[in-house]
Amino acid sequence: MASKGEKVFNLTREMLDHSFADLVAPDREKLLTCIQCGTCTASCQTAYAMDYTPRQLWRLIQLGLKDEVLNSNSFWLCTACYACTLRCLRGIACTETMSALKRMSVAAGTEKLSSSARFYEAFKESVRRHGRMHEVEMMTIFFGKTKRIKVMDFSRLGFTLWRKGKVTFDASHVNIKRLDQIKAIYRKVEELEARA
Amino acid sequence: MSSKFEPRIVGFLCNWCSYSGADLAGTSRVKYPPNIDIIRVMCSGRVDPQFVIKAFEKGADGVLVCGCHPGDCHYAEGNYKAGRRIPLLKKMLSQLGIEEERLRLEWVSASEGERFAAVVRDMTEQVRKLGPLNRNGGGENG
Amino acid sequence: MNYSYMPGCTLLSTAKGYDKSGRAVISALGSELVELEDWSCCGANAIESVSYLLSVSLPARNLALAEAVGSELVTSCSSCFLNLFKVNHRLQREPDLQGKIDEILGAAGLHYSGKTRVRHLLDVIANDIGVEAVAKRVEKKLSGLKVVPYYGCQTVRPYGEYDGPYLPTSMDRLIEAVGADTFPYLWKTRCCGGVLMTTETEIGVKLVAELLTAAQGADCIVTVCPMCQMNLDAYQGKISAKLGIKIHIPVLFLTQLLGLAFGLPSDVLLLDQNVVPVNGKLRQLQIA
Amino acid sequence: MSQSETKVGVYVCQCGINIAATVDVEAVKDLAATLPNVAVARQYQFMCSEPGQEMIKKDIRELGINRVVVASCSPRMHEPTFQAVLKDAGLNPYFFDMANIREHCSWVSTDRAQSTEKAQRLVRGAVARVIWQEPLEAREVPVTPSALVVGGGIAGIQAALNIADAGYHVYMVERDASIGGRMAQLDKTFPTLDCSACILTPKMVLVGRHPNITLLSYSEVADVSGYVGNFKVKVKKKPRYVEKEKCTGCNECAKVCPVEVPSEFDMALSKRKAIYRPFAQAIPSAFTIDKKKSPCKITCPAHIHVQGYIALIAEGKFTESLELIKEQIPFASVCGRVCTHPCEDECKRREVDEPIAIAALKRFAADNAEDKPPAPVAITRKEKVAVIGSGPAGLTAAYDLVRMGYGVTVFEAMPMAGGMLAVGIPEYRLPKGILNKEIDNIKKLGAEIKLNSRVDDAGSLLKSGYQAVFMAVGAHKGGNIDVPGKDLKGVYDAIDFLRETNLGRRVAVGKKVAVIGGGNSAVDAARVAQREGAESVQIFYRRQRKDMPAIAIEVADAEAEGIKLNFLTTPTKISGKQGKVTELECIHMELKELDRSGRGTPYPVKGSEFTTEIDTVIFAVGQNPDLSLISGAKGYTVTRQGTVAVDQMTLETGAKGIFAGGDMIGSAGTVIEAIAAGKRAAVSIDRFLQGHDLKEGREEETLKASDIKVTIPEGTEKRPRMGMPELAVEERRSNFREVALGFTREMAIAEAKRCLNCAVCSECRLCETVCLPKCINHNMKEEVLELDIGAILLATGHDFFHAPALPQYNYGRFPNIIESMEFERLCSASGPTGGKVTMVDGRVPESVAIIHCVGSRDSHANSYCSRVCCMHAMKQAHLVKEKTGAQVYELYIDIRASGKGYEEFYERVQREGVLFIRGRGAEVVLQGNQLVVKAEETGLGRPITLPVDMVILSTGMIARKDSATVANVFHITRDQHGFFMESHPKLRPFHSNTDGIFLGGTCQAPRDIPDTVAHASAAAAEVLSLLARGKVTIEPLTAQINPDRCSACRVCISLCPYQAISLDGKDEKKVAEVNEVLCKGCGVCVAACPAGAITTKHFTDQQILAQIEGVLAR
Repeated sequence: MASKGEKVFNLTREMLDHSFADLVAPDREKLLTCIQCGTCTASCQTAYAMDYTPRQLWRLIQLGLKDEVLNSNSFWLCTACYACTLRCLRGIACTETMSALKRMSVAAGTEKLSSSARFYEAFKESVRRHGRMHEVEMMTIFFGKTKRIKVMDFSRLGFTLWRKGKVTFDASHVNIKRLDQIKAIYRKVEELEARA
Repeated sequence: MSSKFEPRIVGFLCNWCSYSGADLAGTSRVKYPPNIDIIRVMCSGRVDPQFVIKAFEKGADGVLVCGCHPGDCHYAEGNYKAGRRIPLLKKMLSQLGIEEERLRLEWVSASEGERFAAVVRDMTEQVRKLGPLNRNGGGENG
Repeated sequence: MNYSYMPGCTLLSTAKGYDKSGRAVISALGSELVELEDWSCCGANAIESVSYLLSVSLPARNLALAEAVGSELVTSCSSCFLNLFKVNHRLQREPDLQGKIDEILGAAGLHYSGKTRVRHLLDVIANDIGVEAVAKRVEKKLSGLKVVPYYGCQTVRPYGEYDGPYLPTSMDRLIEAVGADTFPYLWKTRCCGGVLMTTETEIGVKLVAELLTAAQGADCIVTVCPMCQMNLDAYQGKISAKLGIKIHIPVLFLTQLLGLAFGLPSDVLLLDQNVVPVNGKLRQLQIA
Repeated sequence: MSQSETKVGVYVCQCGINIAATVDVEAVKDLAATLPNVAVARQYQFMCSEPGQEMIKKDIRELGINRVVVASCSPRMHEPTFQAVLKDAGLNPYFFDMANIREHCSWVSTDRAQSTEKAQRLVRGAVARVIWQEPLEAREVPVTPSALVVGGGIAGIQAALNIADAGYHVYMVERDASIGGRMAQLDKTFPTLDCSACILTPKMVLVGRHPNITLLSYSEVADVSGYVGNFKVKVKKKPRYVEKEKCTGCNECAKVCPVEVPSEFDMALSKRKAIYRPFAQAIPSAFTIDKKKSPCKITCPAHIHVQGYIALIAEGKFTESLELIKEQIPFASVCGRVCTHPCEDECKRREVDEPIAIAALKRFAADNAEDKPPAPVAITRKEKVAVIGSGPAGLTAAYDLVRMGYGVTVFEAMPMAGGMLAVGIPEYRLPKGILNKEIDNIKKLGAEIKLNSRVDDAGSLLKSGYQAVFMAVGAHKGGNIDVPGKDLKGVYDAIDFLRETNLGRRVAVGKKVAVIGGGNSAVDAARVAQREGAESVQIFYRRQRKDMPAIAIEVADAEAEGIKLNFLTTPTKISGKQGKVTELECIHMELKELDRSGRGTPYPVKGSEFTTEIDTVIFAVGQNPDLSLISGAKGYTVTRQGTVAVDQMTLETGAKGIFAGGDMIGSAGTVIEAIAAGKRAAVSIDRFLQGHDLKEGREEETLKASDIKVTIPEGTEKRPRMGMPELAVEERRSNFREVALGFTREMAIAEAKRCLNCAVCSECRLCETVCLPKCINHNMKEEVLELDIGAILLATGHDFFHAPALPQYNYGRFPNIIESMEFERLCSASGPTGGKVTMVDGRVPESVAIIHCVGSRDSHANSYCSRVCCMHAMKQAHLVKEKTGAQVYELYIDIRASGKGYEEFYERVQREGVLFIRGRGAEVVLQGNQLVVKAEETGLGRPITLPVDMVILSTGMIARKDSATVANVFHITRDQHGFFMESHPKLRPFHSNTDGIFLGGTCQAPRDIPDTVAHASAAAAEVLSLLARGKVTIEPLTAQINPDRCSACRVCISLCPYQAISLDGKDEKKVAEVNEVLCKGCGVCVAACPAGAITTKHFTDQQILAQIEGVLAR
């Protein structure tokens, strides 16, 4: 764990200008109203594996402790099940904030769980290439840089699914006709993101 | 002031709910644009169509009428009267070339200071987008 | 009634059985799923973690295609449903989003004005077609079958558009309509771990193990989400080994169960494509 | 006053920096000085201060200022202050106006330039307006020296005692059966832990016997009119059905009452009876009968006490059950067998599973009650009544009239009594022995039945010793048959066919029988034909199965016996050889547009004719009365349908003293409708003979079963309806043995226990039998009182948030998850467990979690803090510890312990070992058999699971569910959470927005007992201040009509919510006139008057238009 007992947080005035909260939260004012009740944590299936609980993340964001947040593994474990969002007393958009943190972490190069980041990237590329997601191809990209044992594990499953007729290695059926539209969308998005 | 168009809005507020709501916005120091001038009436049902027409004629770009929420009227049902009258008036105004959005009826209770401010903010922006009211069509005989 | 239908990527591969049985069940109930021409990926959970703009424009492309041909778009995948629905929701709440979507879709020669109503297949069956019509269509009553109604998270959360976001009931009613019993199950909408099964397998396995343990005693699990089906179905061997107890429970798509009760042929139900084969009471009913 | 004489003084207030910080006060003053008619403009630091006020007075005196504008705060704050200044200076106070440049200007903006401009506009508006203002005189009216306190909880009790002790009369209205409210339900009170009941009940007793308090319990305020000091209040006194003064509270009635419902007082943890007292120390101590309406009784044409006899069966009291039925009808056995039971169609149990088998239960009671032949009733009336026809209508009338003491003779044309019951219904459905026993009982009571006595002239009976006649000859003539071949041998009418077989005469039935029709007679005829030896029997019906009027079970039985049903077919021709039927030709039908009965209209399908070999055809196509029987009577008219015309309410014919009912007044009805007609006739005849009005007080029940809302108790389990045991098909199809066998004792009791007690009180009347002081009166009616009231104090209290709205707590789904008020009852010595804290299985919990903020501080429920729950939860933690020694966890977000002694109590509970976990309990789940609470321990920053035996959910206070309705009745407003709105949050926290109506306790906001008592007493002080003043000043802001302009169009009259306007003027020209006492000055009429004839004082069109021009001037 990154923080326990090792650090003094120096809360400078600059950190409290809420610019960090502005960046990550779809509704900053709501995030600032967090009363630290822990309902999010208690509703989360993966909080047990997080270094900071969801509640602690909101606190860190309120305090502007950006590095602490981005170096945490917590948001990478979010499965977007929305249980926390549904129950949050103050109506904070917890799940969307988790997604924003994933994006920001990749941009900052601080991703803690690189496997997840790689998975999402592989997904994005598969869709760019075909317009739809091609599971086998995507998994191949994803496992390209993953530990061997895990790969073996999933190959076995892949074989089972292939035998059952669930997956094929041919990607032709996922190619959409107007792939040009997808490419145009990707280009435009990347252009807008570069501008911002 | 910048060259930005600053709309003029007249607000008719009922004494019991909405005027108190506007007072509460003040005591809570909730901020909203200063474009609205508030005129107190006892009940939103008292708002005579000629008040609204007079306001548009004399330079208002928007008119806001606020009363108690349905069922909460201090006078039992005056707000229902307003609720029927204002939509008719909107139709009439649109025939005169005045956009319906320039006249608004909102229910604001005495505890809704925040809401009153939000309504004024929203309406000011809306009227600002519509631009100044073009009064050339109407007869200027007041 | 004809519904414009977007199956979603997984329904072309790992969830083929969902696609085929879904179309067959709807047509057995007198409606038709008409596939949306040239639909594309909704972005699943992955894209929002990579790019916000992409996560709204990918589904918006499909909404735009659907808007051009009708008023509603039905999907049977919970992730597609959420992503599509979320675009409409955000358009209502984020004032500058329309402009951005206009610009991005414009680059692809498309336009979406926010009018496509997004529906989940479960909503269509439970609320448009209705329990009574389903019950009437039953040829083989699944009496005595104990079924876990597992909704997963994203078909009802966060919006709870057509059913309760914590303990929904629409699937329960359909299960009862075909004569089966719903197995009392508190984790109807608890997360199956989603993509963590692939990226953080240990955590994924733990979550699914809890779900499967709680389903012990039931004859099968029924779900409406391809991701849930895969996670619950494909890892039972691994989980049995981990827990030291034998877990071997079939995990069906709702439409496979309904199709069974309607007496639909096995080549549209594709039950043999599921990893855990049909067994026990379910098997008896299947061959009866 | 012309404008030239007008001199306006404008005074701009800095309000310290409150205004001056954002508004350039000097600039506002400078602008004011330039406005027309303004003689002087000044600005000052605090206009409301003594020097500020003096400044105005001085200008009035020295400069001759005659109009004043103060630009400062809201007029709701200081308008009265400045009006008093004008008055002191000798100026009419209505020559004043205020520009609100603080609340509406300086406080809501940060831009100084813009705020200053706005303030200038507001001042311009006020100056323009004040010029047009007119002098007005406020009126003074006396105050009625009495107060109304609404709500009998601790707030109402405290306030009522305060006011009453001061010597004023108090009417206390409480809607429940007892006062005491929520506090009476509590066990201990924090932080002192004194017993709630011990400190409350002495006060309740004081209220009960205070000479200055009139306690109106079980009552509700229905309407409030008038105005401060002079309210007119209508109070609805719901019937208690127990005479309060006579009731000794002995509890004997509750012991015998068979109806149990969840006790509201015990939060549904225990049951109470339909006749009940909410709790032992109730004030008043009298019992109350909780009586609503049940769909079954309303639907039954004879309005039998269905729920009552079912409740008695459930108790095993079969004889009492039959007695109750017989109180209303003589035909329990008959109805139990042949009634079409419309009641069952409306039974609310249908919403759970299936309706109660009502008819079968009635039959059970009749078959299994102790056999008590009735004692003859003495004839106490000199008048005699004749009844023509011994069917269900006639005999029921005779039954009721005999019991009233009349001598009754029944004339029957046939050799057998019973009418259609005897000759229309086959023996296998209604055995003759059963029918005859009930007819015998009517005879034993004293009715004389003359058989074989045809009466041709009802009128003649009036001349031969009878003072009234009831004609009920039924409908024994078959419907018209229009099919070629109908006169062949082997063609029968079902009515004749059934009559002949019932009379024991053989009818020649062939081998192949066709029955035409879909009603009960058709099905009866078919089954009889089979029993008479037919080999094949078919029914032909022109519509579909679901359209058949026959009872569904009879149709199913017929089919089971082998009778074939042909739908959508109708006969077109009967062919025969040698005058005997040989063949039936039918045609297929199709259904088109719906008719008035909601069924499709059948049309023949051309060319679809088909023939069937048949030797007997029975037509069951309707019944008509045979009026030849009474052909000699005069004075009544016959309708086009061939029935006798009567007044539907009284059954009176056109001939005086002759009444008619049953099938002869309408198309063939049912047995129960005939019985109802008999009862109705008996009442009419009694009234006629007594010389009373026939109609008075007999308004029809307008309520329909569908109007009745019944809340099905939570957790009602599905228990399907008992099926009727029947004789096996082989054993019955060739004989006339009764098919339905009746319930066993066990079946009947189980079935009766399915009843949901929709009306709560079943009217079984057992309570009457045990009440020694005879204080029960089931016929008590609602009363409405009209009170003159000077001041009103609302203390209507609160409700609690109900946990099912947050499904994650699984309240109601798993046992031992309870709400805090339920825990109070568990703790209470008078509660369901006698004060033992136990789990559902009786064990004592070893660990208890208390979850705070359930439904509070939650944007998905109520966003506010409910304020009392922290302390309430800590008190409960202490009680759990004290009573069980269990480990107690408090899961909280923040602790709010800010009252006297509260923090100390917090510390004490901590010392007692209660573990406080800072983290909201997010979810309660069941793992195996173990309740597990999930939360985050926020101190540690880790998720935790907490296995416990019991969970208490601290549910917050919410506004009363009907607070909107109550607010409407009293014309007051509510806040966004539904609590009543105070006039000012700090300075007028117990005033509503309506003068003369005050608020006490939790109806205004959540608060604990000490604060409630303080708040209520403060409100009482306001009431006393008003009453003691003895008079009130009424602002003269009423509407005024210019009679010269009024066109008497009445628009204003229809719009006025206070009925303050009327048309007046005795001469040719009537004009509208305003009653100033009633008018409240809303101005709705002004805005609506098409002639512009109305104006409101101080808010005239001119004044407002001037203000509009003022603010918009550039």
